[in-house]
Amino acid sequence: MTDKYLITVLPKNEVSDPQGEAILDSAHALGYPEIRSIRAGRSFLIETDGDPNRIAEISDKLLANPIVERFEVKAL
Amino acid sequence: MTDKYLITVLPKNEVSDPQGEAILDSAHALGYPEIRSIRAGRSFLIETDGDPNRIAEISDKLLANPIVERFEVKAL
Amino acid sequence: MNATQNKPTRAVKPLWQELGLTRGEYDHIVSLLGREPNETELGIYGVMWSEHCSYKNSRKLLSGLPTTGSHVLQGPGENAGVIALDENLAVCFKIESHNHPSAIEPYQGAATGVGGILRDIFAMGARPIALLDSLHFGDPHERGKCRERPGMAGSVDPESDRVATLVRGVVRGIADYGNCVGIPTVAGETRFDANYLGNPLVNVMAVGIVPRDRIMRARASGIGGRVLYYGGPTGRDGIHGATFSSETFEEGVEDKRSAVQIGDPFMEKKILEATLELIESDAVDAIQDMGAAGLTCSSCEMASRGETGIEIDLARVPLRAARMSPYEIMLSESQERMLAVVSPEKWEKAAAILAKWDMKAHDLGEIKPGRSMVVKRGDEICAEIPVPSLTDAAPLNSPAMREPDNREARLALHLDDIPEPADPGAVLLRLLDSPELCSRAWIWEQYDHMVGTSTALKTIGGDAAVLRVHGSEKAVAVSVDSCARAASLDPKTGAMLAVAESARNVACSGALPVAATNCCNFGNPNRPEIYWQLAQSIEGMSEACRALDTPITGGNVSLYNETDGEAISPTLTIGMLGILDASAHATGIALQAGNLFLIGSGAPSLAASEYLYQEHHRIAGRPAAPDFADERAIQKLLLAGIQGGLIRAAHDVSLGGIAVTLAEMARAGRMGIRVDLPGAERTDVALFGEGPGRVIVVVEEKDEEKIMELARKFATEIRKLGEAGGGELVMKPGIRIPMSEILAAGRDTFTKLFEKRGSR
Amino acid sequence: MRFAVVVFPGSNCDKDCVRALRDVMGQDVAEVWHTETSLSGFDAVVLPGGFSYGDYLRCGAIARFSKIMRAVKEHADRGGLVLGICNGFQILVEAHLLPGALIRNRSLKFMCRPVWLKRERRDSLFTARGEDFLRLPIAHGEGQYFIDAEGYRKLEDEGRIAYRYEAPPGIEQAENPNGSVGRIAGILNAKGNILGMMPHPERACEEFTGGVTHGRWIFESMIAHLTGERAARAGIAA
Ligand SMILES: Nc1ncnc2c1ncn2[C@@H]1O[C@H](COP(=O)(O)OP(=O)(O)O)[C@@H](O)[C@H]1O
Ligand SMILES: [Mg+2]
Repeated sequence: MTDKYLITVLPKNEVSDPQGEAILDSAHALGYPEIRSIRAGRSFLIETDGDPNRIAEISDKLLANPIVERFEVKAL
Repeated sequence: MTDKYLITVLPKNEVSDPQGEAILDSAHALGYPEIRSIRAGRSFLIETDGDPNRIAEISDKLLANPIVERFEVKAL
Repeated sequence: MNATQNKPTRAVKPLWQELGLTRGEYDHIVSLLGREPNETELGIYGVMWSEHCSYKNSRKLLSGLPTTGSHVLQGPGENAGVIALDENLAVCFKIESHNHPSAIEPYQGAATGVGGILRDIFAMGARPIALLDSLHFGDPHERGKCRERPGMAGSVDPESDRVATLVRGVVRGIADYGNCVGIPTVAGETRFDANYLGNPLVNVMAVGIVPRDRIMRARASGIGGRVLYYGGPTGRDGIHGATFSSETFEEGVEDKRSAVQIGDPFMEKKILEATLELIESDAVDAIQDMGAAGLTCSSCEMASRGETGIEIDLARVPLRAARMSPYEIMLSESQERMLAVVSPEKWEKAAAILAKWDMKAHDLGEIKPGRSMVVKRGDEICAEIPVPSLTDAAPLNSPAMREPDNREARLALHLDDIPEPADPGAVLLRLLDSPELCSRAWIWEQYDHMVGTSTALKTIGGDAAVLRVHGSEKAVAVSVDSCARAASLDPKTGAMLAVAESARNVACSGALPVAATNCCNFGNPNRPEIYWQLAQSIEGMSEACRALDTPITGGNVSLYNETDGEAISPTLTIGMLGILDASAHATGIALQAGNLFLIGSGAPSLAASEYLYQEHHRIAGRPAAPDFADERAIQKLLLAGIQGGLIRAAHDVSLGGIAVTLAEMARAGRMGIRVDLPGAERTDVALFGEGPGRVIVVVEEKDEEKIMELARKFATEIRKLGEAGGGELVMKPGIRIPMSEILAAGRDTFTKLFEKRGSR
Repeated sequence: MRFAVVVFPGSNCDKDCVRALRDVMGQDVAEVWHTETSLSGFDAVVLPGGFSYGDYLRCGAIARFSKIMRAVKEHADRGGLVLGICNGFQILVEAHLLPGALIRNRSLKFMCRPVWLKRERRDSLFTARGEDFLRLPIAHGEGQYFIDAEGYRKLEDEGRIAYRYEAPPGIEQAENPNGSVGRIAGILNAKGNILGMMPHPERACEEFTGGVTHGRWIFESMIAHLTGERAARAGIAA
C-alpha cells in the first residue's frame, strides 16, 4: 500500500528568515497591507510503501536542518 | 483578528523536479527503499488580519508560478 | 523587571566566567568603573575584552609585524588595509575567519563569513571586486580513523560524511552569498587533513577599490553627530553563549539558546550600494559595520578611534524579536547592519539615499563630548562606561610558551626508509587524482567568478587571479596560501613558506607583490605549545614580509580551534596583493607553444611533501626556509619576462613538485609536454620533491637568449627542461602518460567525494 | 543607438552591461532605476543579470511587479528591442513576456563556466551577425528552461528558439548544462523583438574576460537592425 505524506519544513521561531521578510515587503508593496508576517520554508510530498514512522525519521535526517529548521509530517 | 495560513507550493506533475529526484536517490542510498517518490516544493506560513480570500489571491499572483507549480492554502 | 529577582537556582558559573573573563579581569573592571558592573555592562566588557575584539593574547606578538611601506595608505587598525594603486585609486583588502560558525552550520556560517568581510571593505568606501576563500577540512578519506575508503555512493561512515557535508555546505554558502551580492569569488585554496575534522577553517578575503580621496574611516568626529543605524533588524542571532536575563529565561529554555546567524545577501547588496552612495555624496562622517559583538563593538570602536563619547538609545533599535533585553540588543550579531555618524544637517540627505534602497534611517543617538559610552533604553540607563576602559585598558596577556618536546623526532626524515616508486607515472596519476591535488573546478564553477567583468579568465584556476580595475591602467593580482603541512612540523618556516608562496603566485600572474593580509588560525593560546606556535608563526611571517617588502595591512586571529583537547595544526593563511602595470600582462598557467624552463635556485626535498604524505603516509622532515634574495630575483625575472612579452605562461612549483606542476600546466593548456628533469639522487625527489624558489615558465624558441640574459641579470638560476606539444606527458626519468589520462585525472574527484545528490 | 539598462534592487550585471555597450560597442547607454515609468527615447532595453530582490521566492518573481516592467511591455509593444540576460530572462518569463519557466538546474548547483551555443536563427534581430557557434559564459543556478510539449512545439514551429546549448563538431561539451527542454538557451517572443537568454553576452565582449568576443555578435545584430530601421525612417522622412 502506498501512503502519501506532506512534510512542511519551516525556519525555527528564533531563527531569522530574511527571505520571508523580503516576501512580506513585496506583499505590502503589492497592496496586501493586512499581511502581518511571512515565514518561508520548504515542503515535500512523499509517497511510501513502508512504515509511516520512518517518514519522521527521514525528515529529520534528510529534509530538515535541525539546527535552523523544524518540520511537521502530515498524512494525506 | 489575526489568522494563520499554511501555503504549500509543489511542482506540477509534468514538471521535472531534480531536487525531489535527488533526495529520492539519497533516501534510497540511506536505507529507505520503501520511498516511492519525493516532490520538493516550498511552504509559507502567513499571518494576516484581512480577508482569507486574499491569501489564495496572493498565492496565485506571487507565491506560486502557475506555469510550473500548484498551491494549496490551509487555515491553521 | 529586576534582572536578579527570578534568578533560577541552577549551578551557574558567575557571569564573568561565562563571558570568558578571568577573576583578575573582573576585578579590574570593578576598579575601572569604581563599582560593580551590571549585567549589560559586564556583557559589553566581556565581548570587548574577548580575543576577537581586543586581541589580548596576540596583540603583543602582532605588534612586531612590518606594517608600513611606500604603497601603504592604511595599515592595521581600521576595517581593512588600503594600498595605493595609482594616482587616484587604492585597493582595500582583508581576510577574516568564520571557523566556529561554519563548524556548527556550514552553509550559514560560510555565507555570513562572506557577508562580514565584504562589509569591512565597503565600510571603507571601497567597492568590492573580488572574494577569495581558504578552506581547510578533515581528511575526506579519514586516513587513520577508518582504514577503508568509504564507498562513493551513500557512504554511511559518519565521520567522512561529516567532511562531505561540511564541504558542500561551506562551498554552497560562499557561492549563494557571493553570487547574490555580485562579487566574484576568483581564487582560494582547499586543503584536507585529519586535524581539521572537528575544526574546519573557513577564511574569506575580500578586495575592493576606493578613490584615494574618499577612503572612509570608522572614527566618530564632530560632537553632536547623529548615530545612524541602517540595514537589517536586530534579533537574537549569535548572541554570546551565555544568557542570564530573567526576562528571557521565563520564555523557556528553547528560546534562550542563541540562534545561528542567518545571512541575507539581498540586504547586503542593498547596504553595499547605499553605503557607497552615502560616502560618494558625502552624507556621512564615519561608517562601521556591526560585525562581531554587533552594536557594542561598532559604537565603542567608533568613539574610541574618534576620541569622543557616544550615547545611544536602545528603544530606537529596530528589533526582529519581541522582548529583547538591553544585553541582547547590545550583543546581537544579526548580520547586514551598519552604523554611521551623520552630522545633523546631512541627516535628510542620508535618509533619502537609504529610502531609495528601501531602507529606513534609524537615529540611535549622538556623539558626545567626553569619553563616556552611555546606553539607554528610553529614560532608563542600561550602561555607562568610559570608552577607553573598553579599548585601551583591555587586558594584554603574555601567555607562557614552550616548544613541543617531540619536535626533533618529527623533523627527522631518513630517505633510506622511503622506498623509491617502481612506477612514477602511477604515482603522478594518483597524486593528481587525490583530494589535495585534484581539479578545484567543482568549487570555482559554483562561484560566479566572472561577474563584474574584471576577472582575467585565463588566470582562473592558476596561481593567482588577476582583476583589471575599471578606471585605471593597472590591475591587481590576488592569492591565498597557507602551508599548514610544513607549519605542523615547523611553524616559523611554514609561515615564511606561506608568505613566499603567495608572493611567488602573484608574481607568476604578472604582478609585483606589494602587501599582505593574514589570518592566524590556532588552538588554545593558554597552552604553552600553542602559544609557541603562534609566536613562531608571527615571527616567520614578520621576517618574510620584511624580506619581500610586503607589509601586513590587516588580518584576523582565530584561536581556540580545538576539539577535546586536540588542536588544529598551526595554520597561518596569507592573502597576498600584487599590482600589475597593465592588465594585458595577466599571465596564466595554461601551457602554450614554446619551451619550458625552470627558474630559481630552490632545491627539491621530500620534507613535508604531498608525495610523502599520500604515498608513504608520513608528515615528516625539516622543511627548508625560503631564500628571500632568490625569491626576489625570481619575482624580478618573472616581471621583466612577462612585461617584455617573453613569458607566455608561468606556474609556481608547489604541492606535488615539478611533476604535478607540469601536469597542471598541460591539463590547463590541453597540450602535451616532453622534458628532462634535473638529475637528483632519487627519482621521487626529482619528480615530486617540494620546496620554495622554483617556477616553470614557457618561452618561445626565439626568446630563449633573452630570458637567459634576464636570469643572468637578476642572478638566479635558469635551466631548460624541454618543450610543449604532442599528445603525451613525457618526463625523464620515469614518466610517459597519454594526455587523455592526464585530462581525466582528478577531474571528478570532488564530484565523487562530495556530491551526494539531494542533500539539503 | 540609445540603450537602457534597467536596474532592480539586486541586479548585479547592470554595470557590466553598461560597460560592454558603452565602452566596447560605443553606444549611448543609460541606467534606468526600476521605479521609472517610461522608457521613451530608448531604442533598446536590456534587463541585466543578477539576483533581483535576492531571487527570494523565485527568480524574477518580485521584480516583475516593478513599475518599470509596464514600460518594458509598452516599449516592446511599440516594437522596441528588449534583451533579457540571465535574471533578465527570468523576469521576462515571470512577467509572461516570454513563455515557459526557468527552474533549478538539473545538477542542483550554480554553474559558472563558458559554454558553446548554436544559433538556431540567422535572421532574427538579435542573431543576424556573427557565426553559428558562440562561446558565452553561463552563471546561474536556475536556468533550466521548462515549457510543456505543446508550447515547445509552438516555439519550434514559429522559429522562436534563438540558441541551444551545443558545441561545434569536434569539441567536447557536456550536452546540456542545466537540463533545459530541447537544450534551449534563449528564446524569442512571437514578434521577434524580445530575446531572453541565460548566457551572458556582456561577459564575452572582450578577450580579457571571455576568452573570445562572441558576445559582441548579439549587440552588433541589435545595433545593425536599429541602424537600418533608423535609416529607413530617415529615408521615408526624406
Ligand atoms: N576554495 C576555492 N575557491 C576558489 N578557488 C579555489 C579554491 N580552492 C582552490 N582554488 C583554485 O584552484 C587552484 C589550485 O589551488 P592550489 O592547489 O591551492 O593552487 P596553488 O598550489 O598554486 O596555490 C587555484 O587557482 C585556486 O585559486
Ligand atoms: Mg601556486
